[in-house]
Amino acid sequence: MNQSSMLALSAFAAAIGFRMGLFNIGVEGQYIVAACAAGFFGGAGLVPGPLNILATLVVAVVAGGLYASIAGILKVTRGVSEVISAIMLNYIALTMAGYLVQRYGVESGLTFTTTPLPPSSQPLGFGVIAGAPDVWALTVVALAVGAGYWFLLSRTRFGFDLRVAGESPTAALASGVSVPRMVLISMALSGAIAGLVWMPAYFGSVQKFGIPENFQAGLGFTGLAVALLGRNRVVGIFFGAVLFAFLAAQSNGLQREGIAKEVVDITQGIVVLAVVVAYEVVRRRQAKAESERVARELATEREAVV
Amino acid sequence: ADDDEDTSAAEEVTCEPTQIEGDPRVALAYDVGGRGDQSFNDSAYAGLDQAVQEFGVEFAEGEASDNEDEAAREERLRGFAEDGFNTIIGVGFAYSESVNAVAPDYPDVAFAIIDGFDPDEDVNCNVAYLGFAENEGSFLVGAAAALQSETGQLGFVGGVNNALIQKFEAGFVAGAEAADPDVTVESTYIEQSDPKGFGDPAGGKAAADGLYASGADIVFHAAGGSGSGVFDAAVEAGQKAIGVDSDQFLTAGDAQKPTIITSMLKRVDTATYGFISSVVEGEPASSYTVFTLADDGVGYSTSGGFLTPETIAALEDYKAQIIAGDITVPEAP
Amino acid sequence: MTSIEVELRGIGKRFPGVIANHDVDLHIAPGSVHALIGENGAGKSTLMKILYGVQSADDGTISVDGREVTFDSPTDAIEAGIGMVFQHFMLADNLSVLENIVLGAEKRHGIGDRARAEIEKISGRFGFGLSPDVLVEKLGVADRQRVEILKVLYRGAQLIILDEPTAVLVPQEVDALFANLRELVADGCSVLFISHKLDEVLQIADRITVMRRGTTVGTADPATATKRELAELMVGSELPSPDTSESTVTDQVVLELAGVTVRGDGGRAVLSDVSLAVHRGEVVGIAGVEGNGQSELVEVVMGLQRCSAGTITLSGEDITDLSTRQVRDRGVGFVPEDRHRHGLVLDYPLWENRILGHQTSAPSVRGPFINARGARADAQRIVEEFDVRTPGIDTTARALSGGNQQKFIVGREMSGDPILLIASHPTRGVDVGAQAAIWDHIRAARRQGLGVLLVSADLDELIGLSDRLEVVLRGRLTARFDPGEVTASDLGAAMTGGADA
Amino acid sequence: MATDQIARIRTYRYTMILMALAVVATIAAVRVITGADRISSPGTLRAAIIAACPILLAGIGGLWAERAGIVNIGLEGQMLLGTWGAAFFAYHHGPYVGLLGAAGMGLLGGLLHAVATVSFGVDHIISGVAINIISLGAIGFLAKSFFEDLEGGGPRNLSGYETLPNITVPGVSDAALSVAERNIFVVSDVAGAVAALTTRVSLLTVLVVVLVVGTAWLLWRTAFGLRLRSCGENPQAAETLGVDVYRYKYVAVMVSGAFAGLGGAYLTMVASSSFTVGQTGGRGYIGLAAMIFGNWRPSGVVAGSLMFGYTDGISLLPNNGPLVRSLLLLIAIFLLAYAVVKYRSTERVTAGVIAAIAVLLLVWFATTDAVPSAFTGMTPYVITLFVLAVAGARLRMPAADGKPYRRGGAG
Ligand SMILES: Nc1ncnc2c1ncn2[C@@H]1O[C@H](COP(=O)(O)OP(=O)(O)OP(=O)(O)O)[C@@H](O)[C@H]1O
Ligand SMILES: Nc1ncnc2c1ncn2[C@@H]1O[C@H](COP(=O)(O)OP(=O)(O)OP(=O)(O)O)[C@@H](O)[C@H]1O
Ligand SMILES: [Mg+2]
Ligand SMILES: [Mg+2]
Repeated sequence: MNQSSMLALSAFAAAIGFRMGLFNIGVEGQYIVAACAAGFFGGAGLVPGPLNILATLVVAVVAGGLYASIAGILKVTRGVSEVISAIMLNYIALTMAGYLVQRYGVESGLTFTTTPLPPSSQPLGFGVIAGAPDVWALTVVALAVGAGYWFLLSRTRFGFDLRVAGESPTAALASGVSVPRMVLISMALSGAIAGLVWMPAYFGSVQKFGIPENFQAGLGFTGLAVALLGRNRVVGIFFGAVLFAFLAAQSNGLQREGIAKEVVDITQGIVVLAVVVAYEVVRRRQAKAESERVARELATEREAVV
Repeated sequence: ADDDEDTSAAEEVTCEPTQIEGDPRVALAYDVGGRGDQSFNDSAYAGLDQAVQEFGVEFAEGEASDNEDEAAREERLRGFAEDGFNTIIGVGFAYSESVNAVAPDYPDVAFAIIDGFDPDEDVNCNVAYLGFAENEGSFLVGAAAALQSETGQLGFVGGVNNALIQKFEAGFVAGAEAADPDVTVESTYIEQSDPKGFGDPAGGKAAADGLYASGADIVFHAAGGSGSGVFDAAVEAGQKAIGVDSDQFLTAGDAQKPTIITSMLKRVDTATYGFISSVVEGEPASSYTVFTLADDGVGYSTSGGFLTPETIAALEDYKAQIIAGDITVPEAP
Repeated sequence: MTSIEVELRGIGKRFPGVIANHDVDLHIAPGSVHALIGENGAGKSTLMKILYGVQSADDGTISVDGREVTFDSPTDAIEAGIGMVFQHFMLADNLSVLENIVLGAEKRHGIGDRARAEIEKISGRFGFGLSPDVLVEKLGVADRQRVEILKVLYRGAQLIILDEPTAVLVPQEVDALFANLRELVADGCSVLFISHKLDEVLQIADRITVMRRGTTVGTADPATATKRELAELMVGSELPSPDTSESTVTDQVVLELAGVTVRGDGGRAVLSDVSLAVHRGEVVGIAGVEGNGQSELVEVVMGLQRCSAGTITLSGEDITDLSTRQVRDRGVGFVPEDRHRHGLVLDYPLWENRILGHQTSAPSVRGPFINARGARADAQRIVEEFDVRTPGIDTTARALSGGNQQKFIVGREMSGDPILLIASHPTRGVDVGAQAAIWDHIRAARRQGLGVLLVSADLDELIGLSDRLEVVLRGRLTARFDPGEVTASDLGAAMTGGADA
Repeated sequence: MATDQIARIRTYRYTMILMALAVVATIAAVRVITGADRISSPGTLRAAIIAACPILLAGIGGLWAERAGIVNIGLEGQMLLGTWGAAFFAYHHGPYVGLLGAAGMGLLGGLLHAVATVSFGVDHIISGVAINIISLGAIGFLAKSFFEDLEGGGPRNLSGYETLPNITVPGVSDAALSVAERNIFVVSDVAGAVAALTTRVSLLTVLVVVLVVGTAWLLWRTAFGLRLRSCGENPQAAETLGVDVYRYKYVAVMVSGAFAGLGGAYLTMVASSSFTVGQTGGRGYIGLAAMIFGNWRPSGVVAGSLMFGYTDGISLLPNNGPLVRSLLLLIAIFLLAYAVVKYRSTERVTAGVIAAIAVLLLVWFATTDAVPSAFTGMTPYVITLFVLAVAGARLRMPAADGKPYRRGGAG
């Protein structure tokens, strides 16, 4: 559940990019940067109490958005493929975050982390099922982002512009959408959502940021797969996130059954591939059926005319 | 330095020994890599194996995945506890938080964490934190390197540039300088913060290549799985290297064996075995234990016979001085 | 070169739900130009693809020189001496002329100097003037077409199929093409030629076959047939003509360009010092050979390009530096030249395509939100008013035929009472029925006071629809004509710089 | 026209040679000014070559696929498969079979990608991402299944297999080495490069050169290559000319996978002599980046890989702070030169921005003695980003790259 929320957030971040025709492989780096910024800010406790949570979320969103904007700006002004710039930025993010934490963080056992959150701003969680670990309070952020994502894309003008720009940049241009601006905005938006990815865990249990122990890397890449699996649709993404989280959670159980945990990875990959292949086959069928229908209806129409 | 403060804080609370029910049933939760990593995890297994041979305890194992989250680790520990394992050992620092979260729920299970620490103020009476004085062991191999170096230049390759690995570096440099003030030590790290620095033999080789090229003739690595690349570089350069954690002379390939003059031993096996036997004896260890030269928790290996008798004598001398407190080995460079 | 005789008998081809061809009989005599005509969707291209082995027929036989053959792939057809130039060019822009030509036929002369020599030889013989090492992207349409023909000749084809080769050419280029074709025939080739343009067909063909609704409905002899007869065979009714009845021009200026200059990549002026005015109720036609600046003219008005000098005003307001959206907001409709790339999002349903380009205006949006109900209702209105043949507004644009797509676009761009319509080739590739419908709509709107800037390669359309004609040549407006007096050939001469005007 | 063309090509060649000379001279000058001798020492360059080769192999693999119109982001996964294949086959059957095994495993990965993208029309990126996930799981599983009980093996690693021999060109190597050590302006820098190329060069490195040259020749000088490239530019056109597009795409993607697999072999057999699960560490992605950086051309991919390998090599050198500092000077000089070029071609603003960055770098150069280690670790990534930002706008990918293609859609 908790994992699902983070995966879903990461997937929404990636999906915004996909819908715009951008391949934001940089979600990984963006949420590292955001987590680092949030860790420092939240730990410092500049804002009192629960307000600190809100302020920290804002910091994470802004940090992720700004970091993603680097790739956006490079693409728009210099024509640099967002794929490579994001790959580079991922490495840079990891190194930078590690450096910052070591330089300015506090020692914690054998590693350095950011200062832990003050107790006043720890929204722990709520027990849903007795006995199971608490659900982190901020998993609701994923739901909110999911709702926002759906509303933005299917109900707003801006969302329409974004989708059109992704589907057909040429048509978007002719219809008055400024594609470069759209690239910038959607990249920043994607990064902003990416910024939230680790926040449920941060406020839910970890409460400090440090690489690698007090952090969970790799969510960005998995989120990408989840977005693809979910066909960038809200329901699909939630479903994919739950599925992936479930598979990952089986790792311990499988080991006890004597099954290698690598099987989980393989399964995840194969599920993605199988689902998209199936989807593609269905899509082709439908397209064929549709043009068939069009042709048939027109034929009868014509007959009626003649 | 923090460790000590935590230790003193922990000592203020007096803990009753954990009372486990029935025979010890041991579970080992490995860090990423699991059994067979020819290093840390394997060493823990060796300790377990010894205990199994001696006490015939029942055991289970579980292993971490890349990029897994805190919950997965906790789930692993809980799973063992629920399955009736009453002696649970987390191999690696990464288990600190999860044991801290799980241990209070299972007061009659004895926990231990290799390299672990208690991240909060609440003392966990049923947890043993097994740490090592890596700097002391590194000091000795540093001295050995300085004594046997022909060029007067040594090298250090770290996997990731973090506090733990810097502890190795600090000890190594201090030892080298103690043995020969004119020696120079150059250090390099494969990654600044990306944990993949411990699993990148190519990076290890490139880093060591650079050290050998600049004149070093003995290179010490604290780079986990990347270390094999360091030995490769030694083979190619026709120079020597020093292994880490376990006696790597014993596990290395035939080509690499002649290059490994010694290894800095971090006796995870001793710690593991010791903890299990304390459980068997009915007095499970708890709180902080730092394994030092004094209790052979760290040390150096002599397999292959590369260390000259004079070197060994000198090392034993240093060892005595360190144990006696005459030499204090720094923890950070 | 000896020519081949090709005979198609009883060809049938069904696509799911459509019978594209049935009972098609076609006989191509050696050494002749055979024309195939028919309205959009009559099945011409399908038949040609069958003949060229791209698709396989469900029924019927093909025989070459009396021997029955089956073509499983273009390779078989090529071997039998058949070559095809497709309706949409099949060229790789980023490859050189030579590479495009030798591709797939590397065995003939390799891909090196021998091939180059051979290409130069053929190119020289037919006066193509192509140099083998130029990248295809640098070529204009006419040259590209020559590359396509060269491709076919290089393979030693004796029957050359040309699918609508003249759609994108100006009269002078058409003449040049026809001259090339005649030489080919003189050389012993046969040509199978598809067109919608009846006068061209009459001019070049030795024999004409007409297709309607998937089958051949008759043949005609160009020496005796008239346009009217052919048209009736094709559609079963008379050809519409684009004649404009009475002038509705007013003296209110809608659009004014003053000294507009646009520089392309590398600073070359692609449009220099263009001044132009469009009035309410006026259709201003822009005639020009493709690539002379008409695309840039449209783009600069629409805010898709920036001008380096000059001003553009719309109803008195300076719009020189406005964005495309701002220009559209001020009441400018835009029918782009490439409907697939610029006019539609092919995978969206019609109602979502209704919103495209009108993301800021009712009824498709309400404030910052999409008004799905409004968009659907209005899409339905367009479908009805503009006779868009579709099962419904939830059908994706891709499923519609080109003509119906175009009608939808025109309908969309004329909705919301624009004051100016920028129309680029509004009826290109559209069948005669749809064409007439689109013309009627433009005319009707013009009566209501719409100003239209019309760019077209179809000279009949330009002459018939415009109130005034401007000729653009090398980025300058070089001539102005009254469409009531000008002939197509005068216009053609002006477009190619062949006349002083 | 043709002679015109040839003349232009010739001037282009001369310009390139002159530029190359200028670059070498600048490097030499920076070396002398900053005293950072290691900037062009044989050791550094050798490290650069070794770091570059796996990336180059992946990049060339990417080139094969993308030239045929298939985006292969699964390179990372295919490379991973290659690491396992190399280890497994080298262990049991010797290094040469190991190479084949690596290529074969990569090829299998490529085949999977081809089936998904070509036959099923799945989005190339999705398929690639899925392949990366599957591959990582698969080699973890395979390693656990096959290596655990081997001597020198474990569930996640293997060593103790025979690797490929090194070649040293006698005479040349020694001569170049000794010249390189003398620190003569320009001469020593060139000698450094020669020494790096003639001393203890792995057979696989030689093979890489052969493969790269072979790829360039095959793709641009043969009918096969023309057909393959046509599938990436306009598959419909190729189809109408009798090219079996599916077949070429399949071949291209499989070769692509095989190259990536060899890249994996390079990691397990040359850059080190052991296998570890996940040891590619993202080099497949970097290879993809090098290919885009190289504008989908072999020479460009080589340049991109070398640049990456060089900076990566430097970031691993001990005490590299001063070295990276001298790179600042080097980059600043190149930037200034580029700014002048831009200024001449009337792009004043761009020129200004570039010049400003150059000045900033110069200031940084002047005010420090050494760049801190956190930053030296980022050098490869920062520099790649930088170079792309400055010069990356002129890239052109194959026209139909990444687009779905269906047979019979021509016309
Ligand atoms: N691949 C296909 N799948 C399904 N239906 C098709 C396909 N190709 C063509 N058709 C159908 O066959 C009919 C004939 O199409 P074709 O392209 O041959 O017409 P055409 O005479 O060339 O028209 P135009 O003048 O517009 O080029 C079309 O109406 C279309 O419905
Ligand atoms: N590959 C295809 N698959 C399915 N249907 C097709 C295909 N190609 C064409 N069609 C059908 O053929 C019909 C006509 O398409 P076509 O592109 O020939 O129209 P057109 O009027 O010739 O337009 P254009 O002038 O743009 O070519 C459409 O209804 C479309 O559904
Ligand atoms: Mg058509
Ligand atoms: Mg057609």
